[in-house]
Amino acid sequence: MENTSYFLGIFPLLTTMVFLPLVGAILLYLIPGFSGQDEHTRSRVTWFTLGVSGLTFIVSIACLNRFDPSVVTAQLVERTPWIERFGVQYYLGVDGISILLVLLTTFLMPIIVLASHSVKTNLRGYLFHMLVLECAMLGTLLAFDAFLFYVFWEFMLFPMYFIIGIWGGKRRIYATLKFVLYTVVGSLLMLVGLFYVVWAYAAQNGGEITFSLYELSRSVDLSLSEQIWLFAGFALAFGIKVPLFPFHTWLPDAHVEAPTGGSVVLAGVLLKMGLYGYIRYAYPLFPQGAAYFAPVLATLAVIGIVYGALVAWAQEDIKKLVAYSSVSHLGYCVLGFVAFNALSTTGSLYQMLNHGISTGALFLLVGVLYDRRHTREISEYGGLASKVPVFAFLFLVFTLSSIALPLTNGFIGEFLILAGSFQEFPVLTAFAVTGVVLGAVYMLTLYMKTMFGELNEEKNGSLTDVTPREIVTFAPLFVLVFVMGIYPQPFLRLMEPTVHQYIEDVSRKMVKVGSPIEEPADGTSYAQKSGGNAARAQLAFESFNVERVKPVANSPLNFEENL
Amino acid sequence: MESMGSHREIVDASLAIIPLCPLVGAMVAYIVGQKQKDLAGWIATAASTLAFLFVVKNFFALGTNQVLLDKSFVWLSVGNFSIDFAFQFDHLTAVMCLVVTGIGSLIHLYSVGYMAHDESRPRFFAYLNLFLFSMLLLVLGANLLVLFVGWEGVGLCSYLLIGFWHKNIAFAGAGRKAFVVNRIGDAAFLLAMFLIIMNYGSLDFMALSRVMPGETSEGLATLISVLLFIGATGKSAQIPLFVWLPDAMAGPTPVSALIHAATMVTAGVYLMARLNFLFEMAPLAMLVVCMVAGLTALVAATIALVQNDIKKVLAYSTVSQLGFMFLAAGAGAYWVAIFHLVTHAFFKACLFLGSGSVIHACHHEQDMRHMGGLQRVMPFTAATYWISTLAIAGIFPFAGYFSKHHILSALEHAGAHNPQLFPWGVPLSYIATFAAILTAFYVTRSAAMTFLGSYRGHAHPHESPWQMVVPLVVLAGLALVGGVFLEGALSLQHYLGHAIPVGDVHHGESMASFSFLLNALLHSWPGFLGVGLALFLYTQAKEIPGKIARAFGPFTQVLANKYYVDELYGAIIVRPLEGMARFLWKGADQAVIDGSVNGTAAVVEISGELIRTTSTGQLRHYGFFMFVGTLFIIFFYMAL
Amino acid sequence: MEIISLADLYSISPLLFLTLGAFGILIVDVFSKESWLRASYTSIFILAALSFAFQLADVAAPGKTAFWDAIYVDSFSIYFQVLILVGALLTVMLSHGRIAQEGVRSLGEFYALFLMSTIGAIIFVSAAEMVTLFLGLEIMSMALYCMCGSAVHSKDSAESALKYFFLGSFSSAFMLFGIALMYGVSGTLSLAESAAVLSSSNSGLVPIAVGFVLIGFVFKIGAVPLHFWAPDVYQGAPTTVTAYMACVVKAAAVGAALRVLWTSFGSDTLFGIWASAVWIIAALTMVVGNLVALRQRSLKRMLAYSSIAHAGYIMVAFLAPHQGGGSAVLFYIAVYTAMTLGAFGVVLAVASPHSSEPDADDIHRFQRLGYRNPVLAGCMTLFLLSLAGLPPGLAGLLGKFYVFNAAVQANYVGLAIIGVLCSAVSCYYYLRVIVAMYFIPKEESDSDSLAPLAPVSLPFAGVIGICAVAVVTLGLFPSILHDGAQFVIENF
Amino acid sequence: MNIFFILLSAIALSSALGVILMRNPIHSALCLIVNLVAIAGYFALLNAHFLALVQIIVYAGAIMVLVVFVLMLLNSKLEEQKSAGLFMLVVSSVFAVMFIVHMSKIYGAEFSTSGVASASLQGTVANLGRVLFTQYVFSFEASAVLLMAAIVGAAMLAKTTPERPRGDGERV
Amino acid sequence: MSTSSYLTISIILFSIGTIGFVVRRNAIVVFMCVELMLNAVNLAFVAFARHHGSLEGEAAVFFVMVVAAAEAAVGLAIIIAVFRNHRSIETSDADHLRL
Repeated sequence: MENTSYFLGIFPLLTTMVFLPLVGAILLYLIPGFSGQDEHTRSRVTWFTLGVSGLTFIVSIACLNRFDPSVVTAQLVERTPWIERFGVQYYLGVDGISILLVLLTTFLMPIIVLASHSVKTNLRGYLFHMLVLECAMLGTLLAFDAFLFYVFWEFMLFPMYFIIGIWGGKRRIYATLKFVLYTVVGSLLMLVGLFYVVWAYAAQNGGEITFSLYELSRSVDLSLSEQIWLFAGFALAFGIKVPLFPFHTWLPDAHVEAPTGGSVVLAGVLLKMGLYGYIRYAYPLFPQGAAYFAPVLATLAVIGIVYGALVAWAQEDIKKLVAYSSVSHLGYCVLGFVAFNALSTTGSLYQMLNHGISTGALFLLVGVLYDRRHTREISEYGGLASKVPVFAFLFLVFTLSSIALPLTNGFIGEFLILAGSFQEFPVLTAFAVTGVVLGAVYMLTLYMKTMFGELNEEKNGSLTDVTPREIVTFAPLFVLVFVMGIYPQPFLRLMEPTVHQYIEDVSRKMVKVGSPIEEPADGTSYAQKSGGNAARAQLAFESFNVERVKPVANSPLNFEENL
Repeated sequence: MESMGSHREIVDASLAIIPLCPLVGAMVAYIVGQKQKDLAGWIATAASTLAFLFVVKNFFALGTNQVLLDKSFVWLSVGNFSIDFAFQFDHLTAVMCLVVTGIGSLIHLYSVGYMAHDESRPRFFAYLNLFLFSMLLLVLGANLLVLFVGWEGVGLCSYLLIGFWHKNIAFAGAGRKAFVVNRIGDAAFLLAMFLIIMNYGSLDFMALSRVMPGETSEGLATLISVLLFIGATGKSAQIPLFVWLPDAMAGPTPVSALIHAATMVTAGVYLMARLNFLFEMAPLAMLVVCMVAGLTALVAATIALVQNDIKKVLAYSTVSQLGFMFLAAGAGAYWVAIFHLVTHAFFKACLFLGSGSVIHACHHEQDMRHMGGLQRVMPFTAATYWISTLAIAGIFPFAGYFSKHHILSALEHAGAHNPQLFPWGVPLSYIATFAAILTAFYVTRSAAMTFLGSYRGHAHPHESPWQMVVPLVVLAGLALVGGVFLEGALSLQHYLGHAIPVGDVHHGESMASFSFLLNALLHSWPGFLGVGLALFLYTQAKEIPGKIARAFGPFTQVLANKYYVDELYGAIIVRPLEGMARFLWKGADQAVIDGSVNGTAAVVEISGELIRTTSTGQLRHYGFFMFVGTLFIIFFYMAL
Repeated sequence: MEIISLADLYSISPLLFLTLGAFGILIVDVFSKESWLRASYTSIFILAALSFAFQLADVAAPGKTAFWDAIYVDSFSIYFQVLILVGALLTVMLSHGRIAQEGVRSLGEFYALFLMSTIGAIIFVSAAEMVTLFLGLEIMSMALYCMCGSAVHSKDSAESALKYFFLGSFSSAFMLFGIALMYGVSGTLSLAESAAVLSSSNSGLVPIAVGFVLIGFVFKIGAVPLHFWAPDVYQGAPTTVTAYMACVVKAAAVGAALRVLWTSFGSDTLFGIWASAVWIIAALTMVVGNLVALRQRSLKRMLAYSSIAHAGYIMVAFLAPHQGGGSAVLFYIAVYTAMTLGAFGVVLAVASPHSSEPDADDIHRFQRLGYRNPVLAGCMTLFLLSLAGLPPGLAGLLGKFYVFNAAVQANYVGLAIIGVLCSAVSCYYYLRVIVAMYFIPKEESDSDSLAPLAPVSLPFAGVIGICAVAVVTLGLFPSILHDGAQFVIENF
Repeated sequence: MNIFFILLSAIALSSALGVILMRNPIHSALCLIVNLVAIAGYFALLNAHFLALVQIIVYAGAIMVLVVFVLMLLNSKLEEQKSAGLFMLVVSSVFAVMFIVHMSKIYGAEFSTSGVASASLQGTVANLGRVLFTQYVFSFEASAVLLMAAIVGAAMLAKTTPERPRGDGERV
Repeated sequence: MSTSSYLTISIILFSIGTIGFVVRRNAIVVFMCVELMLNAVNLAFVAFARHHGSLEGEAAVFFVMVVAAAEAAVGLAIIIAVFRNHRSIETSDADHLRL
């Protein structure tokens, strides 16, 4: 393999990034200290993990440094055969779609480690699983080989299973089993679908087998009905993870039972993987299937937005409320992505980051409260603003970010998503916009009920404000909320060329000569179009804005040239 | 129609400094306030005054047919869609900015006195400065999105300031209500923006004013306009979204004066003036605006008649006056709307601050039935309040007269301007006139109940400190002469004509002429009527109002309860939604969706258990199953 | 005419060593009562057999036979010989010290039977004609029946021996009947020769013959509807024997079944006959095995149902003879051996030493194992995740990868979907053990489960370690084994 | 020939039925012995003389003696008929009848002749011995292991170990 | 006699043995049923052997007898072991392991 030498020739930055946490996790058990319960060991273990995750973050920054936004394909590629006979490769790379999610992951992890002091039992094990989880998440994001992706995808379950199962709340076992089983059902179906694609590819390419995403998506040719079935399988797997309504019920359980760090990483990164799967695999592999299902997905997303918001409103448990708000927020992300134009897709990617930051922060805040009071019942709180002003302030900021107030990060994402998706699904988007109102309703109700009113001295009189350590935890998130809200351009610039090319490539394949779906290719008014069909994304892309973008004639996905 | 912007000269200027002043002020005030609470107010006042000065500087820098532009940075750029974080400063903006920063500074000063004893005053001033920042973004924004940032920002500050005394959960609830109701409008605003983006690919005012008139169908323009107007009804408290404003009086009184009278609530009017080219293309939407505005003006005025809370009276008055502004805007006389906006800012701010002064004096007593005779102890407050009362009553030569007069005449001529309005203009002007009478009546009523007669409360009222009196005096002065100044000296119509269509500018009559004066006094008849009637009823024939109230018992009840609108909304929107939320959670989510998930698991498990019962442990059974199973497989899958 | 050549003897040299060991240990037993001596004696002979099995690779050739076409000397048989011998070796290491605790008194006889069973297993997979195959099966089974009942004072052990014996004989009779019909149709008992005749025959007996022979294998593999013995016997037999049955015997049965199905019944017409039957058997096996395992409390019984389920996965690959199914089976069975043996090893370590107790291997005995013995629990977690096919149990996942990949390629998508859904269901019961090991807080756990574990002996730890290393290694570098498996299948 | 066959068949079938119908195990055992002898008769009819002899010696002589011995030893009572398993009986009988019908149809169609019996291929000791020691030499040797396993296993199972003696009543 | 006659007898015997296995509960009778099945197969083997004129079938029968003998030894030993533990040779009494 010619690429092997490439692999050896350059410092494998991505591999380092992926496996550094894993190595750290193993080394963690070499730190002396019996059972990790005494304060001294606890701090040593924490500092070590912080160091590892910080180092990983630095490595990811180094990747960012070497990352060229103008290149629209995988960069910093490392590939070497893994299961050679089946064309499975160890194939890592990063592109504009994943770079920011990678950074989000590495960025959140030190914060989670910092916030882990509330873990009272077996801190070492907790941090171990966190590091393993980081490895799995980074691997999932960086894998460009479908099977490697699948392996990392499933690998994410294992540490999360333990994190919820050991350090979770009362119904943790139910929640964690539900989480794992639900995900596994979907993803295994996806695996079968993947095999199908691979063999279809092999049949069309003279028996050559590969699991490489690019090669598969470039040259596998599936009929419409095949695409529909396969996409349905993939969509189910990823939809469960997102979670898309009505596959979301594992999420509140998992969130409520998970320890703070678990919730943060779940909301912050894990949920994104579902949508990332759509972006990276389901759409490029089955563009026509995707076009066929786009209205369904969009409808489910909008239902999720409104439904999640309404159900969140009715919650009595803070964490559950935030969990349902995730359902709603992820609904925006999905809606933005399936609308499939530059605006909405970029917004969707951006919103994924935002959600990771704001909801992650909210979970951290809930964790702060829970550490002090050991309850998450909304009715147990009230009037905290006068007792813990700094906390209330932070809570306010992240609440506002969550309800997408302008100049916070949430607004950028939501605006781009809705503005973009309005062009594809005007009516649905109009419904989705009600989520903007409902979001304010439930979040501000939560805020009012917990922070405002008379302080119940008996219950909350002894509450202490956030410690300096917690402030350090929140500070980066706080800063990012505003940086990303006021000056999003550096972030958008990283992903834009890739997204641009991506949409162009995929939407070109959505309409094919001889496909049963045909629509006149002149779409001047989007509002007139109803329902979903394959042509829409193409049209939307082409005629976005007044001047049309001409499809680049004959441009193959020039992935390999860039390696 | 004149196409704005096309022959306007664009001049680069640094406008970002204007909103930055209060933003920095907010931070500094809060941080410094942690150590030196008293300093916070002064810092905030200084910041807003500084902003005012910058505005004045730009006001003078702005030449005719010019627009100042500050492209701070590219905010959002995706594909071909790009939005700058840009500010523009034209004549409309100048007027708005002057009002915002000028009155804002005065109210800051006032607040220094008003909030002198509040524990959280650094927070208060930080919020207040933050509000100025947002409001300045709103009026300075060069595109809809920046405007929207300010639009939502002022909503947030309003929320924070209404709920400033958050220990009272009802106050906090009022804040939430304000925010949520505003958000409903904002949602419509967003949709309007999406429609614009979809069709024009830009949100820039100047670009839109160039592109839109040629390319827009009436239907689209109507849709966008109506959506924007829904947004405006939220922010500017028009029917049906006006319910939050009376509740917003929960905030400290300077807040009511600044946000809920002078500036924020007029944002909707500003929006219409700014997007006049769009509304012009949608006559039907204009009709809707006029209808809603007329109804609002009337309804709010009637409610105000029977309120006993001094701030509630003023709140409904504000709603009503905003209705007047929208009437003007809807009639196509944007400059009149702005005119009324400005004069209203003067006298309503003054009224609110006066009421604040009274409340301050009466130890946070707001019920007018427990006041009375205060003009003896608080002469300045009383005087300024009376001036403003006359101003709002629309009596010549007070400021209110001019703007109101223009509104009525604009309505009368609306039909000519907009064919859709043809049969409606005159009836609307009658309604407006009636509302004006009511306005004069209820404001005078409030003034009479507060300042005349004898004191009915238990506190020991006293005149307010100088920080509060100075703004009162300044504002009263503006209410007194502002109208004359704007009509005459500045000629607002002419001035705004550089930025928005203003129709034919009349330079004819001199204001000094006798005929003009006579005409003006004659046209002040609704004011005189209302003021006189109120003075008569509340100083001479004090028993009559009670009798009237009893005579119209049920109607009075309806008015006192604000037409039961809150209850109605509660019954048809809020509670059904709450019920639905609970149902969706318990019924749909937990029972059906999660139930089917767990049900699937249960089915799997139960079928497992059923199959398990075949493992009886009995050798014979096993043999039986093996034998039968074997033959079954061989026969059905192989041999046959 | 030379009846037996030296080459013939060389080609069965592993068997000779095992036979030598089997008889020898009976003699040793007379003179020594030391447990370790017998275990290590057995190990030595297995090791010797193993080394010769490796040597045989030099003389192996596709289709090569020995002893008048009685046994094959090809890479396939060597692969399985090695697998069987390694499994047997690990089991012996596992048994050391534990087997006596489980109530086995006659250690000499036990190890002799153990070796003879291994001999039977090797004959079973190497057989080139049906009588030899049947004899191999019977030798393996006969010794195994006795091993199951070797805890002579245990009711469960006796009961398991009874059930295994009767059901085993019953199914042997079925298989024998099938062999008779095969013979009736083809007039020969040789696998290779019968293949030609059978495929060209249009006799109505052919499907029935194929069916009954298949049924015999299905029984040994432990697939539905002939799986009933497995849970009962696995549960009742001494755990070492159970481990042996689950790994070695199943491997041998899979090997032999693959050989017969693909050699004698390998033609397209015959494939058409048995494919649908194997389809339904595999589907039922996966469904039943996984569903019934859900609520098992006895770990051994749970693993029994798990092994039934895995038999189903393996049978899926039977259907893809030309699409990589063979190497998938070979890979899967090896991985399966490693993880199941490891899992049983841990069960052996954790379960009550008094196997007569009704809940000796109940799941509650695993409570807080993660804190009582982290290493053991970690290994168990690895094995369980691997069985479930979840990373980091990569080996199991790759096994499924090969199997279902082959199935999809052979166009058995439906079966693959059933398989993966069942595999998802299986996560539940595997993860339940992890729940017990890690997620039960001290205050909620049963007090008796916190009793200290018996110390783990070195060979025992070695077995667990080897299995764990194998699972990890095969997961990361599957090609090590899979290339070999591919070679074996290409030289089938 | 036919007479013998019919006679043998009558004996074989009735004795086989007897095996499963007799409630007393001893009677079942005796029926089985009769059946085995009848099968030996079939062997003789089919020219498998050696097998016929072995059948009588090994089966009827050795195995069945062992069976009867164990039966007496364990002093088994009559079988209770309380749960006859009627359902299983009916279903399995139905399947069995279907099976028999199906099979005999095929047999009738494909094996209606008596085959190619040649004199040289009679199952005499010499002929069979030649086969066993050439073609089946491996199996022949392997059966030694089988028998050894059976012996060792039987010994292990049947003997009571001295380590944990049970009550005398249980000792067999 | 035609081969089919023997084979038919064989299949009938085999089925009877099977039914016996299913309905009888006395372990020794069950064991005898298995022997019956083996014998039925033996009969088929010999019949086929004559039909094909080959001795392989007869050789197979020889080995089946060996197996039967081994089974007898082991089976009876197991029955004894069961009796020792359960005090019964009813197969239905040995149902401790189930579900």
